[in-house]
Amino acid sequence: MAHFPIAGLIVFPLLGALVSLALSKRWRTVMSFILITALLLNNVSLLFQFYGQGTFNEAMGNWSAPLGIELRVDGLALIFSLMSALVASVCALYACVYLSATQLKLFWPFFWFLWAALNSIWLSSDLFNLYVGLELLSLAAVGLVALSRDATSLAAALRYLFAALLGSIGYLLGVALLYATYGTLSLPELSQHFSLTLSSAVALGFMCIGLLMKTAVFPMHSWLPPAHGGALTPVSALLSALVIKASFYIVLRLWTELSLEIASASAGMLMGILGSAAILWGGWMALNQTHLKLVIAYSTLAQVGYFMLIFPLLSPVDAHASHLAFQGGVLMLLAHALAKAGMFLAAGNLLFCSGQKDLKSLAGLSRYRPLNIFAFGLAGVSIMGLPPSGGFNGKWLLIQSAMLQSQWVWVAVIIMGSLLSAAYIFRVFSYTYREVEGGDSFKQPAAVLEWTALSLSVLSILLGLASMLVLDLLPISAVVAQ
Amino acid sequence: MSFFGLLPLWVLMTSFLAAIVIFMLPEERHGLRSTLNLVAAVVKIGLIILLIRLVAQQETPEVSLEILPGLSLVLRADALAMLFAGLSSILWLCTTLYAIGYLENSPNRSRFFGYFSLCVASTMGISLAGNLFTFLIFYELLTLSTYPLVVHRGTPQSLKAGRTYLAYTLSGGVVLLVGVALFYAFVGDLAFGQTSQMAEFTETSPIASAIIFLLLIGGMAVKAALFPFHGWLPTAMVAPAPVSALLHAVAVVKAGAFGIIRVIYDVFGIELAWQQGYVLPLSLLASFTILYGSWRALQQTDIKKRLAFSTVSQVSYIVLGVTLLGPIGTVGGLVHLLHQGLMKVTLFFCAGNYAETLGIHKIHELNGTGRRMPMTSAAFTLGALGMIGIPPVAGFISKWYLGTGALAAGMDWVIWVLIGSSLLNAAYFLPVLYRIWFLPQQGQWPHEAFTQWRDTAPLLLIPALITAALSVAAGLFAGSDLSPLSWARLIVIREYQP
Amino acid sequence: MSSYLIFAYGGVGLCGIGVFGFILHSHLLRRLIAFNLLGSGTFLILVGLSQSGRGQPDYIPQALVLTGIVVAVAATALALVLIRRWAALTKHATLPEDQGPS
Amino acid sequence: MNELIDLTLICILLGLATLSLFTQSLFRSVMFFILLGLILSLVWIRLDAPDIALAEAAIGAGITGILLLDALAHLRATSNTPPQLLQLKQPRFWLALLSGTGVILALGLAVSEPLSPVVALDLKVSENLAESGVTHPITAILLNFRSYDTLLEVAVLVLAALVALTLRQSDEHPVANEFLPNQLLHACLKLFFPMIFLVSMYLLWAGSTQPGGAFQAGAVLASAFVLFYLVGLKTQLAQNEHYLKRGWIFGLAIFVLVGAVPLLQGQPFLTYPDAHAGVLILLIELGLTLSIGWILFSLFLLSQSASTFQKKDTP
Amino acid sequence: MTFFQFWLFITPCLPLILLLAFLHPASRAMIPYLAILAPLPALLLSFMPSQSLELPSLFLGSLWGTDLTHKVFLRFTSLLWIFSACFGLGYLKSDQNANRFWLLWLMTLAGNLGLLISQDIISFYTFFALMTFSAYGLVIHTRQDNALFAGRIYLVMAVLGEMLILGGLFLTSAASAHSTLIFAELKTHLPQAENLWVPLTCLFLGFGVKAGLPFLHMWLPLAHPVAPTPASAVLSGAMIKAGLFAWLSILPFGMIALPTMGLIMILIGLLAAFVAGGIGLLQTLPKAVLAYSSISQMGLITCALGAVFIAPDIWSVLLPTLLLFAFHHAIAKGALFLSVGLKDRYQGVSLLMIEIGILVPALSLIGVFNSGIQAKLALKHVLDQDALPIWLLPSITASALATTLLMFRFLSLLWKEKSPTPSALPLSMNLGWGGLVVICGLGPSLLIPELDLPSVLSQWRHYPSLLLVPGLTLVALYFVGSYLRFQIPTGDIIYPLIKIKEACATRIDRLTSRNALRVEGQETKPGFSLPTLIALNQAERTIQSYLSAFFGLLTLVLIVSLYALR
Repeated sequence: MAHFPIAGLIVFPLLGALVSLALSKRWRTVMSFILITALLLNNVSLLFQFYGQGTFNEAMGNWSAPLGIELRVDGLALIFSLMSALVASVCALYACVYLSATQLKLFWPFFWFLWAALNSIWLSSDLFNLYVGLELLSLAAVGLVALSRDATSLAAALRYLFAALLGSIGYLLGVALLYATYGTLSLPELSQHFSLTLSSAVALGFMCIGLLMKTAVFPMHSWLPPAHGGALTPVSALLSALVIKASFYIVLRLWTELSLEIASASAGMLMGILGSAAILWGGWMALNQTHLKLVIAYSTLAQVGYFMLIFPLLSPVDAHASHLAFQGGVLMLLAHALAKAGMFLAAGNLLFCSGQKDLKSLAGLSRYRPLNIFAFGLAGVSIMGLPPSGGFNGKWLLIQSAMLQSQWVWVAVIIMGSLLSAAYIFRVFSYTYREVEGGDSFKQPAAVLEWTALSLSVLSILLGLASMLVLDLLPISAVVAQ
Repeated sequence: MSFFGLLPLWVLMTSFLAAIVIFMLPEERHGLRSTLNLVAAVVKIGLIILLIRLVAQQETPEVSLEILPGLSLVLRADALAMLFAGLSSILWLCTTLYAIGYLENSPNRSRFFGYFSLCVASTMGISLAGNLFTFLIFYELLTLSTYPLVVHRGTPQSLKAGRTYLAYTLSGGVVLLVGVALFYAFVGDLAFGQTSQMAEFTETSPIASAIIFLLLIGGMAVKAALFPFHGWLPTAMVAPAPVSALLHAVAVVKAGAFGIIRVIYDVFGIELAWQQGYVLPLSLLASFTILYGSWRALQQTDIKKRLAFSTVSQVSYIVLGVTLLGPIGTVGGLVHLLHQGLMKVTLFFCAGNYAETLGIHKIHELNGTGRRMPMTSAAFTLGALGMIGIPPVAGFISKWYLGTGALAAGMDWVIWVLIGSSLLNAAYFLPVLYRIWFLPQQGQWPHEAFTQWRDTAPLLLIPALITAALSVAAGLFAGSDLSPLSWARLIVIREYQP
Repeated sequence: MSSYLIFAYGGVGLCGIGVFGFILHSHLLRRLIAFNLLGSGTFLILVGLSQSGRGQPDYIPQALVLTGIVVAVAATALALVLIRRWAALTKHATLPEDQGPS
Repeated sequence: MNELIDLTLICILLGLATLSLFTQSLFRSVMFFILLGLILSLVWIRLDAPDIALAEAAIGAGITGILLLDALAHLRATSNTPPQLLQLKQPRFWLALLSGTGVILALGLAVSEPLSPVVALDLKVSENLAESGVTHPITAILLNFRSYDTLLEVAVLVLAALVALTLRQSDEHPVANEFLPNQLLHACLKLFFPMIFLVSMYLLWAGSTQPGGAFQAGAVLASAFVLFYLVGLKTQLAQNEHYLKRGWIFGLAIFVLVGAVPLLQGQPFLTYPDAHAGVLILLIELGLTLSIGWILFSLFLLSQSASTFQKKDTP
Repeated sequence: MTFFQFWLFITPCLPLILLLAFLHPASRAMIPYLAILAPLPALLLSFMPSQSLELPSLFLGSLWGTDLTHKVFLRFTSLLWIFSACFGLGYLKSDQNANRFWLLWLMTLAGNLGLLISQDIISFYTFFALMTFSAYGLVIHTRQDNALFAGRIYLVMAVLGEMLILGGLFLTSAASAHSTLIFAELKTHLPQAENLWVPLTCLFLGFGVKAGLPFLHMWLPLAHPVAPTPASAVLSGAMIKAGLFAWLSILPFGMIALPTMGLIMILIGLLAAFVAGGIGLLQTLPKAVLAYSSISQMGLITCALGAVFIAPDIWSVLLPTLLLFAFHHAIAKGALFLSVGLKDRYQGVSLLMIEIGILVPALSLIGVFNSGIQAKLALKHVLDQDALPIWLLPSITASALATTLLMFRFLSLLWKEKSPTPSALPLSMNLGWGGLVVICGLGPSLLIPELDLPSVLSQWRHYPSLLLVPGLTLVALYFVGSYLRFQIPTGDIIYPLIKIKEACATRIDRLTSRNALRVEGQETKPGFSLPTLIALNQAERTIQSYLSAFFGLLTLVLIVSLYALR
């Protein structure tokens, strides 16, 4: 059954989608949770398989690359797969309680398709397959955004859809050029023959622009806050935590596989500048929002900026520092996924309590829902990058890497970003601590909602203590070109 | 690992687990929560005693966990750690008792006690931290866990105070972070006490070393409320009395001071720091803060504000002590860490008692309280006398060591600072005592409560008496083997004779 | 110049026009058309360019384009549904930020 | 000569593209777009890609056209200011111009670079064609070599339909069936439908050896469904959500099941047993055809219901 | 621990233990009686052999013990406390706040006794502080304005003194390289200190506050009169001697010659002896007169100590003389103070008896009776050295002038102010006062046999010379006495000092505020007016912001420079 775990990552979500479309309400839920459990187990067994045999490839349909499509299981893919499994299952549990029956009916298939798309992206090592995966992901995400069916979310969905489509087309253009130049779609094979000619540079440029647009990197970010801020809570969590990571993951994959850090230092610098701008702009905007979920959405924007700082820090000169940066970036991604999901869920609960979106309506909630505020706070700790948390560890590694390479600008940016994030998170906090007259008329969310939010937040903190478990999966050779 | 080997972890966990459980408890379970809190505090003291005995036998139990490549979370119980941990554990018990009494019938107790325990857990972490990184982690955690306590009341002032507090401490934290990161990037993952590599590094790149020192100390100085960074402390006074007590006596300012001790002694080494000329500016700054804080305290009309500025001044004693080259000054600084904690906590308890029992917040309202609340006033008097440095209260012992230490280090000017500050201390504390004891009551108390008690509610009174008694005992029996002073000597002996 | 390459250049032109239109227009339907043009241009480049490199039909890109067309039509249909729903709700065929000050 | 035809085609293509984007009337621009789709299928033929040509005609021009026109009818009520081409004072215009020319320049440069692909993937296709179970290379690629792509692509289609279902007004208001009141058309379509169905099946069958296949067949089938709907026959089938959904997932389910069975035998996902490859591919294609037809039709159907709200509200 | 050591231990602790009696209302009534008993162990201790007790746990390791000096001091101190307490028993019978008084009394007593048995600086300092601060409560016992004022001055001076002492102790300890805290050992190390004059001056002035050195004496004439009479007695008799005791304990007398220092001390002493006499003469309160007399007498002692620094070898002879002098002055001054309490309460006792009784200490103080003769003669004898300035001896002789005038003034005031409607003199007061008078009348060789004093009778030949100055003075007084009309307020130089302070404060206020706004109801007025405070706050904030900006910039510059330097 050696082929099972890896295929399971694709088959189970698709089965889930089928089941949720075909079955009646009760069986839909039951089967969904059975499949979620199966997927979690599947991930674990894949992890053990990875421990056993290291990085391995799986040819779909027994057609090996470049003719067929190969899936690849390496540390990075595994980390992301585990991450999505964790976040998605918790979000599913949350959604199951949070959403109304009609919404839930539609949520399940979207959710499963989303998961399938994510897994296919994590595992794929084929450029075109990545494109299809991206499309699947985008459409599922758009569907989820539109799930609340009001005008705002429709506008958000449309914006998102167009951005995503444009991004996909950019990516596809790049794939077209690369295929024409090298005659292959398989990423490992491509990396063997790759050289930075004009056409491949243009191709990579298009791909990167497209993917960064989907990731909502600074100047191309305007679709993100309304989409993430306006969606239903579990959806926001999924989108912010997982969906934007997918396109970024591809950029990261391309960058490291094709060893772009050797090819062009200025590109890395450009990425870094975009990232810095995102950090500062996102932080600043988050500080000035009046709606809770928009604060969190803008915070995602800023966090994406941190991920971008990996690129200038990957250098061919200093292997150790590059490795640190890569590890740091991955840790940041992971921590952000957990923390942001936790934060969105907690925020959703808060908004549920007060029934309004305004920050002002949070007054008195920290008395009413201390556990929930605690969950929000823990997630905030990771987002701010305060120790002990995954976010801190990631930031630490990035700073270390920047220091070792004497790239002080990034250190300054990271620090300013942390201060900004602290400012906006604590701003939210101070609203919850406000005591007002009549601040007792709150709805009470179900216990599951609070516990799910808390569990993710706690995980993001625990990640700070167990980072080595994650980082051990990333051997130094995976990053640095020999 | 054996039970004893894991002791540092258990010490940390007692309050951490307590915090977790308290967060889980529903708001109404007051009895259970209080019991839990107290049991945890007592257990912690027990564990600390075990640990102290181990440490006294030249053992250093250590727990470490690698959380990033080349970066470990280390909890290590060395002698210095136990000084601070001991203080925190004792004061945790007292403050918990006090807080239970203080917050009776007030809302949000679950939240309060949860963060309270968390705060203590972080303090424990700070004290047991075995390297700079671990220290940093708990240092930041402390900031986080104290913020909810500062803004606990939720009034606009407290929110504003919380903002100020955060602005200061987070900026300080960031400076510290950069310092620590630089340290790890260029010097390496070193446990506290491994100063030889730092010396080598300083030889090769003195500028970088100076920058690291500056950043580390700068980061700590914010929490230690050294002069230009002291602004948060008086503003944070809006917090409830137990919080103020905790902030001032145990948690925050002490964490900063403790950090400075660690940096000077266990990261750089005092000899190196002196050779490089890092320390003298610091002691000048500390001296200035001492005088400045006292001077400002003199002008306050609010009891807690006066106490706050007094803290600004007193914590710098610690810094001043550890910057003195030579064992005696170090003993003074270290022991003042503990003594100041005991005395300041007493003062804050009493201030809280006045506020709770009689509604007194301003100094001029204190007239005649000695008659109404003799026990509280007695405790307050002891604390204040200790602050001035009048024997036999503990403050004198530390002042004595500081003065002689300064002379031993050849820094004669320090004793004039000490004397000047003592004069100022007397100038701002003695009038208060005078009002308490010797002036008749003026009209009605602003807001009288607890009329069924002669003094005030026992839960409020007893902790204040305990800490007052402890601070007298620490001074009176300073020569005994169990005193803080002996422990500080032990630390210094180990520090200077590795 | 082989005819494959000519069509690749044609694809380049379509892409340029598509991008221009996509950014310029605020009407959602026109944007959608622009997107479709962009897609068609991309497909032309994909097939034309890779075939011009080999000088003979290459089935791989053709298969890819088939997949791409289906994906594009799915996306188009989805976008249309969204646009129609949006129009039904707001009486606008443009996004709020493009509706001008009125 | 051939080049001349090609250049002409390109010119027409670009002209139509420009027109479809920049004509004042929205209706015209949609018409131009459909026209462009037809020209494009000619271009595909010139590019030796009859499969794509078929697909482009059926899907790109056909289905997309129908959807666009249908949408257009409903968008009439919206405020529709004709676009101004030269908005010289708008930064947006300059951004668009800059991006457009930038894209053309960059792509043009990239395309003009001489190519020498190192990997001869096309040779591998022909080498392995015999083992694929079909003789038409494109079908082999789509349903065997890169069947994983296709699987996900079908999922994309299902998703699109699902979004449409999400945005349907609500479950309580079924779609109003506004068929054309033309008895003659009605009768004709009754005749036409089996024929169209037959064409579709033919395309499917032919797919294994020559141009054609599930997508094209599905598109044709969808057009049959649309016509069917327009005359108001059996549309209550489409009203039932269960039928709708089960129809969509039919193909995907077959695909997944067929793909997953080898897993139990210790083979990778989507491996076909050598002996039965052809049959299995046909089976999958059949499922896909039906589903794709049904999905495309549902998209048409549901996108109508997405704007019913407006009709009821407008006086 | 031997019995004697235990006794030593119990001596200072007993008063503190007796404080427990306050816990219960029943035992509270017993307090005054207990207060009489409290110094008894000390009295007994003073007759026990010298001994020492090490208490390593206490403070920084304490050493308590007694030697000759300690025993003499203990003896007269305990006697004074016993009889004063006895006097107080009656004096405070009708006082509402008697409990408070006795509480502080016991604490002060503990401090006083404790410091007398301390052999190390820390416990000495502790007890010294205990005494000083508890005595504050005694001073302001009546809570009247003058008492509060006196209390404030007392406290300020005491704190100032404490700080000087602390500084001196630091330096002393430094001189011994921090190896010891024991007085005896410190003394031997002290001469090696660099800048010896700094610790010496600190200690001299610091303890001088208690001993009433000129310019540090202001509290003394203010505090002594306002305190309840028994408290005045112990303040002036016993506590003032604590300063002397401290000098004797820590200053390296007889070990080192410091002529300049010695000369200065002599001059200061003489200044005190004469000027205090002059000022005291112009007082209107009997107790104030006595207080100035104390200053004057302490001046003599200072003078003698200064002489030791000039001629160190006289120390061994001077010490017993000084002890005698202290003993004599304490008892006499105590008796005189208590007699002030009698001026309202002589009903039922023969006024004559009282007058005779009062004359005993008064004459003794002038140096024409009993112990006074011995003290004076011994002092003069010892100071009759070639090494000393020749004007020293005549000056000391002439100082009797001041004392005589003061005593005369005192007696006349007492006579003038005696209450026309006296109340009954309770037995206890009678006993207390009488006890002291009797002790005063007894020869010191009886009470302090250890000192090996020469018999009084052998000194008769000096008597005329002793009488000379007082006699002349009385004659002069008879002629010019009626011209003394103007007064100097008690506390003399404190008033100009307060003026100066106020002037400074207003000056600074004026500097900072253009239009002085006054805030009503701000009861605790800090040292400065509100506008000053506001200005200060603003200045602080400005400085703070500039500093943070500076540090921020610095950090940035650092980062940038690191970047550039790489």
